[in-house]
Amino acid sequence: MILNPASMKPIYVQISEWLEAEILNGHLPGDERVYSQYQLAEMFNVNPATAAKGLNLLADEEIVYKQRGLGMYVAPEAQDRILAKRKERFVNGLLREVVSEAGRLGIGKEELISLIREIAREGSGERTREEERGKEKGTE
Amino acid sequence: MFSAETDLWAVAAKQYLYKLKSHSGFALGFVATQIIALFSGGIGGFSSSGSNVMVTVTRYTSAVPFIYTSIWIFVLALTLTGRSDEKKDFSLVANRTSNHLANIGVLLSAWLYGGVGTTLLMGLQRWYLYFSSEQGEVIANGFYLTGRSLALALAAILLYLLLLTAASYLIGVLIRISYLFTVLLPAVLFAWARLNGNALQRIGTFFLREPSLSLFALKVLTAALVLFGFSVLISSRLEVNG
Amino acid sequence: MIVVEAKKLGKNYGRVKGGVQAIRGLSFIMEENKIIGLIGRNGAGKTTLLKMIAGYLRPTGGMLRVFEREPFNDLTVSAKTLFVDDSMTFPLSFTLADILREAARFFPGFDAKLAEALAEYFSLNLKKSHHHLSKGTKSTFNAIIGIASHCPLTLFDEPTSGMDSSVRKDFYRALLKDYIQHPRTIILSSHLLSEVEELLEDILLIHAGAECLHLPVADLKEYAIGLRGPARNVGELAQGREILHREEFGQGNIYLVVKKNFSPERLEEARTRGVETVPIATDDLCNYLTGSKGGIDDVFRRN
Amino acid sequence: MVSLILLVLIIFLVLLSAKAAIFRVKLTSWKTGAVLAGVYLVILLLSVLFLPLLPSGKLAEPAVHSAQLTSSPDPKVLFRLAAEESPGLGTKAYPAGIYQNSGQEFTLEGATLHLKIPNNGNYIVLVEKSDKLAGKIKAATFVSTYESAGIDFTARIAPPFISLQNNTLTVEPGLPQRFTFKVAENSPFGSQFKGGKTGRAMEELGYSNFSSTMGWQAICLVVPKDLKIDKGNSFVIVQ
Repeated sequence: MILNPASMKPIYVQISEWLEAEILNGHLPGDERVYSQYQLAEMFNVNPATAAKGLNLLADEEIVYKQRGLGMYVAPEAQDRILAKRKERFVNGLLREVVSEAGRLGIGKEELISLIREIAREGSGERTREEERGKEKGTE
Repeated sequence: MFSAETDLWAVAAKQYLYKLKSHSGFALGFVATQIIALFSGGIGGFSSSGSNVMVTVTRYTSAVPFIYTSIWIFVLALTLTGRSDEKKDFSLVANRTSNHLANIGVLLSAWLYGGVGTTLLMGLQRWYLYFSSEQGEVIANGFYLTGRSLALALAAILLYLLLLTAASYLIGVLIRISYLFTVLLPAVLFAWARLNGNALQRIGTFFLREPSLSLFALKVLTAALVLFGFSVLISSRLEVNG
Repeated sequence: MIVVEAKKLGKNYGRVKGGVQAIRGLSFIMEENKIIGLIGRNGAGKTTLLKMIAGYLRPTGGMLRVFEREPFNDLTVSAKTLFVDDSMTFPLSFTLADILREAARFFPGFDAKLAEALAEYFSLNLKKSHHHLSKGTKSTFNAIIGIASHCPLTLFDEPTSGMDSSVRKDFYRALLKDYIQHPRTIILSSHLLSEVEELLEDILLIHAGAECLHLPVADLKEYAIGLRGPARNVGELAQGREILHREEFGQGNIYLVVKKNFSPERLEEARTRGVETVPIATDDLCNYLTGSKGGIDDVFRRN
Repeated sequence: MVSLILLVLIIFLVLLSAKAAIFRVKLTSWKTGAVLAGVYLVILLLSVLFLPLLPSGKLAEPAVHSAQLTSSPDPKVLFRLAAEESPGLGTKAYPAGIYQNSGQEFTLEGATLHLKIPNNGNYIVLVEKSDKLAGKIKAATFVSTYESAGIDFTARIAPPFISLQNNTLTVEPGLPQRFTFKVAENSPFGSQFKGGKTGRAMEELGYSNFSSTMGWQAICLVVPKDLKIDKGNSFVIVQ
């Protein structure tokens, strides 16, 4: 597994995002054991402490839960929580950004909506879009 | 919390073996010089010429091999105390004391090997003498070795060599402390000899004129102990550089 | 458990007065079983510090404890510590196989099988003599010893110098995998953080013998932030904060790097006023922290 | 002593600068060094153990310690020996320490004997007039038995040439002689210690008191009583 070291996101955030993706695409169903910090460390070639921090991030958000002495397990409602979190982030972050940028460019509200419709119609192959956000968009 | 003391002697023993292996080349150097000493022939011991008669007696002694051996052990001492060796030693587990113990162990092994080798060379020397000489040329007296003569020679060679070994180690340690000693040591000795030659001579006499072997052994052992001990003492707080 | 502890540690070379001060007033704690990065520019005192920890050099000031002992000339510390560096040398008469055998005698945790497997992987000829190796191969071999010895405290001083980049990657990967199997304290010195960053848990950044930064590496990316925009607005936002880096560009525009402790609202508000926030790459951060304030541009401005 | 120390120091300094590569043989394997060192030691041991196998016949004959002359012998004894009918050349049955190494008889042709003997002090020349001889001269040379360095030189020393021509007796030194010997000594320190008989052959074998003349030599001439002797420059003792 390859991380993007040049990314401005800390490595542990990248790891937690990867785990989220694994949960979302069903590779890690509810109550399934998550990779240990050491497995993650080996997979991503990072310090186990960094991997642990990524796991803890998910634990804080209750996407995974700790089973004492056994490790981390995927919370049954993990998918929903991730989706909710991302939706919130999308709306509050990206969408607001789009709206304010459109305002700066003088794109009217109606025009913006029709533009979005058009783009959505263009195809369901959105995932191939070049931007990092493309992935997030696709999952929506 | 952390585990207890490391056993100094165990580490020193490991280091000793390590050094012994790493300096095994010195054994070859020894063999080479001894063979050179062997074939370099005897030293013109005595010659007398009257009006008509001239007698030359060439002496084949252990003196030349002994000088080679003492230089050999001196170089070994310098190598053992040198900076480049120090780095090799401290790459693994070591401290000053263990390093000194291992060094002295190696030196004493070399001393024993060198001393025994130098003594036994008397045998090879006689074979060489026998086959390189003409009929009637070799004086029979002293040619065949007796156990007693061998033992005495071995004792004398070993004891003198021990004295030189210990002195060499001290010189090596001093030079390790500062290169200045390469100049300083001869200068001091020279000045001393000039100003107070008698004292130096007395030191020489102290060893060279001791007729009792057991007393001589006692003197040498004490001196060696003092020299080695002093070497360890003055360098116990030295940093590892290089 | 604390493996290395330093308090106001100092080291002067040469005479006490007028000597070179290699380390001045370092205080830090290194905990057990972590991989710690010792980062600093060339001449920052990394090697001096490591040599003091290894017990080679004697501190001239302050306090240093390794395994709760004074490390200088201490056999117990030496037995648990392995210092791997560029100039690690071995006797000429030893083949690589001999050296591995010797290391196994000295270090009870030495994994001979691993060492041999690594040597084979890096295509080292074990019958060769150590001093016949090229610089890069020597570094590789020394690194193998560092990994396979499983010393409770392993110090790597710029271990990858001379290695080519694929070997470097493999070495770091090998070190990590072995560390996961045999957790121990590893101090890794480098002048380039980005190379070792992922491997580290903590980082100790030193400059001119003094400490700049000592924190978990995960916090490093969030330590500082770059602000770019109109000089007035940027200046207002950064007021009263420590400026790590300053660069002017364009007309009335400025780029500042400051410690990151802004509330998200403040940043959002600044964004509306044309101040862009830029994350700081860790290498750049190290450079800002250890560099002279003006940077290379200052030199040219003077001319 | 001081010069010896200086010499040693100079050697050491040279070594220091040269690092004495000869002693520091570089090896690719320490095992080679260990094996060779062991082999060498075994060879040395064997050389000592098998030394007695070398036949002694090749060595210089050791001296049989015969009585040594402590002072010059009584000339009378020498004359008696020289005058004897058949000189026992090389016999050791002579009085202690005396050895005759030549004996000659010359026939005289005149009444005056001219002597031509170099005065180099190497030998004493004794002349005795005897009434038992007529027209003849007996010349005998003697040496004191001489051993040194375990070698009996007595018989090895060539006698001077003595010849008679035209009633002139000429004594010429024998051909120059050169002896070379080799001696195997023991430790260079052995003599230091009490009972160190096995020490330096130098003292032990006694060749420190080698004399260049190899001891005492005498030429004895027994001449007829009525012979006139012209001594010339020669120094002779006429009895």
